[in-house]
Amino acid sequence: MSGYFAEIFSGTKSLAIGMGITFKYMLKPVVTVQYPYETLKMPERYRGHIELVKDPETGEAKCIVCGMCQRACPSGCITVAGDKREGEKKKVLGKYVLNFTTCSLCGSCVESCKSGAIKFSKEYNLASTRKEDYILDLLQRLKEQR
Amino acid sequence: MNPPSEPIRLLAFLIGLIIFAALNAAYLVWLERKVAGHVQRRIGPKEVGPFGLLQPLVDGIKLMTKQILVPDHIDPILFRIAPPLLLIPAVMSFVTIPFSETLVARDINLGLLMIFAFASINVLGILLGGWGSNNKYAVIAAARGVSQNVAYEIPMLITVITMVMITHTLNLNEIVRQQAGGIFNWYIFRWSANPLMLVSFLIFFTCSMAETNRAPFDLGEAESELVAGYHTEYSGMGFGLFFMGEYANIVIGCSLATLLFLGGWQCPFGLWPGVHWFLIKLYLLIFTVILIRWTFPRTTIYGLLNLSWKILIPFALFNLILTGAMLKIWPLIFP
Amino acid sequence: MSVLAQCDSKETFVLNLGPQHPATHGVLRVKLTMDGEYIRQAEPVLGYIHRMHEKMGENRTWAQFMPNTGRLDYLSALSYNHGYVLAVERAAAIEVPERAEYIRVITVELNRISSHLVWFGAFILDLGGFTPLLYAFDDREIILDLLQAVTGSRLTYCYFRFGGVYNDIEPDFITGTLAFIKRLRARMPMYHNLVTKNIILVKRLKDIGFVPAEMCRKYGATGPVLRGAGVAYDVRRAEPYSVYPELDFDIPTHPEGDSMARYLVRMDEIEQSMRIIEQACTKLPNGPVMAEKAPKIIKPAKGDYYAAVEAARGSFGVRLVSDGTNTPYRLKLRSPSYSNLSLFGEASRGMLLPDALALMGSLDLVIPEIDR
Amino acid sequence: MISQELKNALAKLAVNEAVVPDFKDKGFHLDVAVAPDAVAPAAEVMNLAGFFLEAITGVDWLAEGQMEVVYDYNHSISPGRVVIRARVSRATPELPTISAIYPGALWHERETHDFFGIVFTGHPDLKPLLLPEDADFHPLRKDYTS
Repeated sequence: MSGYFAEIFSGTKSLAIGMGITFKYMLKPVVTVQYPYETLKMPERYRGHIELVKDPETGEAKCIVCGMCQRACPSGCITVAGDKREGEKKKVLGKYVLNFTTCSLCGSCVESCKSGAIKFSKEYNLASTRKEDYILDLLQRLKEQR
Repeated sequence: MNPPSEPIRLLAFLIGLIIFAALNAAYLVWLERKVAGHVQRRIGPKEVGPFGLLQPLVDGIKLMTKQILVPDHIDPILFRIAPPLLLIPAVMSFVTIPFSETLVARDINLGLLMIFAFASINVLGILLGGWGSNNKYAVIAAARGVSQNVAYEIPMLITVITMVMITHTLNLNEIVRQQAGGIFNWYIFRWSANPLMLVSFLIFFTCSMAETNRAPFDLGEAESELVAGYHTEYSGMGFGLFFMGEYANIVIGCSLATLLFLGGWQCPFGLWPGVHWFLIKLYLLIFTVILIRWTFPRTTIYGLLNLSWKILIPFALFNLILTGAMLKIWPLIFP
Repeated sequence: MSVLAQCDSKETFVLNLGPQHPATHGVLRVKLTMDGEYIRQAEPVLGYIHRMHEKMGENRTWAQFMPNTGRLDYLSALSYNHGYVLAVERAAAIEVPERAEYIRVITVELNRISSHLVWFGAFILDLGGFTPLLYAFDDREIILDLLQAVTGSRLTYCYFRFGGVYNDIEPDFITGTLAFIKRLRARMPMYHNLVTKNIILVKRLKDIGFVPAEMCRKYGATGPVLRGAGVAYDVRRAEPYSVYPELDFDIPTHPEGDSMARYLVRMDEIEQSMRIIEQACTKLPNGPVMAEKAPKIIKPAKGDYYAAVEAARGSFGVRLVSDGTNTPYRLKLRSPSYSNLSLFGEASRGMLLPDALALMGSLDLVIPEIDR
Repeated sequence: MISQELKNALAKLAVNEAVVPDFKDKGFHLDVAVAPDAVAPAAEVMNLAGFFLEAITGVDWLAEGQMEVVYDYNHSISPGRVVIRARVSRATPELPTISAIYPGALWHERETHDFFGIVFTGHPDLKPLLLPEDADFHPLRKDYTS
């Protein structure tokens, strides 16, 4: 019998304590970030989709078209092609397309790149309703940056 | 200027009450979302209008313009009469609620009884809605809703009988009048009538939450178990009516608690009684109801019935006997 | 089992719980044969997001399979990363520098806390309480920020490498982690006051949803489900890997075997993980984070290899069969939730629907990991 | 650790001598190859010794025309991993079920049947578990191409 009353008492008390906690938290300031009015800065290592790195001297892409990234990619979403230009010994980057629909942002490509020619971008606002928007021509993007 | 004739006055009140019920449904949703937001340390609605105040309006428009999907294999009559059956009794109950001494649509002597008569109809809306939908989740929810309502009407009515024994009247305005003259004349603190008045209030408040299917007793629409319970198959305004009915019931439940225990439109310190005091108390209670919803997990059906049969009913009965005894003994000691 | 459930009623009906249902957290379907609200028979139906990771493994190089491991259990991806790298390191006999091991332990345990926090919130959500979920997410957000700063991603990490980790941590990661642990320590009493002690929750979880130790054994259930039945089995202690032997922590067990016991085990595990992280942060040595001798192209010797880790949901095992080439010959992923869910049919028999859902919540299911 | 009694009991069922590998190298303590019809008696032995079943899986040895079924056992109180393997011919991959002893094997056997087409005789319900319910292919067979 005493257990019966003790349970009612402790039960009611636990409910009151719970309500006290939520009431207290209600008066505290909000913790959410009001996206899209406020945005957060992405950390240094944030992995967005990859981007080509510009060579500061020539202004061209650093890429030497070795194809390591293409081979390292688990999902085969990178297509690299080089042009042979007259007067130059090495191949010049002619095409660099990232199929972002199958990319899993694992970073194998960046890791495999010996010449440091690709990096992660910090972009995350990439929502779209069209699949074509995710076939990214990175060379084109590099040129537009200029 | 002569006071308006009775039919016009009644019509004005009816329109006013329907607007009151509708506005309450709309803005209680807003309040609910705001309180939920801040309890969870978010903002809640904020885009439409200042502080999101126009959100209910937009929601209402959305509900009204939405296509009303009626699934196959339903019972066409029951499916359609269920939502009004839930809403109309709730709105009708407002008729006898005294917002202030004069602001009452019909000051009838059997006011309290009438509210309970209407309150027991709304369970029919839940049952028919669940049954008519021909959906397994809805049927389970309807069965739960009915057993819950039946179980909770008993302690609630016993508590109300206790109150009627003390007040000697079923007229709500009269009950409030008896509580005039400050906070210690409210029935919740009237120790002389019954030392366990606070317990009575808690029983009544718990039961009214269970009656209105509010969390933590929202077994009828337990969304993590039964998807949306008895209104799973309703869309558009069919769902909207269920929604309005639910909030109207909350207002009725909290109004009754205010009138019976918290002195209705009486002022806590005996000055300026009026409609504002009633509304302040009413919304404080509603706020408590909302806070409870956003704090506790849901009970189960047997937990609910255990609470009713093992705790609330024994306590209510004990209170009833104690009150009866007090009524007889008190005059003997202090003649 | 209640009296009602025992009497033989022929009037049963079939209730399809899922594949889209709020309580199944994803695309699990449970075919319930119900007698009123009592469950006669429950048959989980799987495979709605089956992706055949094991076949993918056979078509890729050892390293290329890494991102897949992060997508098995999206809540504690790092444990799965860890299990896979351990298996490959064992197969290819790669030694991992100590600093990398400590970084692995710190990040895995942070991930375990975040996984348990999500489970905590979602479990209470299953029981109808909304607010604890948001409080738990508030804390989890800090973990995600910390891990994002180190690994670059927030959920499906791909941070470990054969022979170490992708890149070294920064000093403010350690200070941030320690600050977070201080904060979470202060928040734990709030969680217990708000949720654990709540009479409604206690009534819903205590003495309901029994999964005894023998049933766990018959079905191969591990992790908090087994520890909630009183068996102190934890891969971190049973088959010590990484630097766990050097760290001091307890294996919380509760012998009752009911839903409450599993709940309490996970809450205690959060505390233990905090202890592990604190110790690992103080012991963190300097040095390289990547083995210098780690080969670029992995070609393990022929044979079978097995490695297991204690993931947030139980023992995650990787069985490798290598034929000496640069792709796995066979790669078997033993996922803990799969075994934990398989006992649901037996454990839920005769239970009421809400209690069975509480039981399911307390098993802590992550469907992509079950379906693989 | 693995007791000597268990080793003896398993040795009676083994087709050739049990391998006791170095745990650090292999990740298990005992490796026993048994005949296909001995998997159920072996499971009985493991059950009596208090082991639990971690997983059942298959390996397709295409070149040898055989399929291997691997049973991973472990003990939760005195940990020790025991691997029991049985080889069946690829043409008629059949072996008895152990689901009567370990109900947890029901799903593992269904999964193995899904992926390899290995038939577990006596299994109450071998319908696809992870594959679609009308699947008639076995993707983890080495000669399977989509």
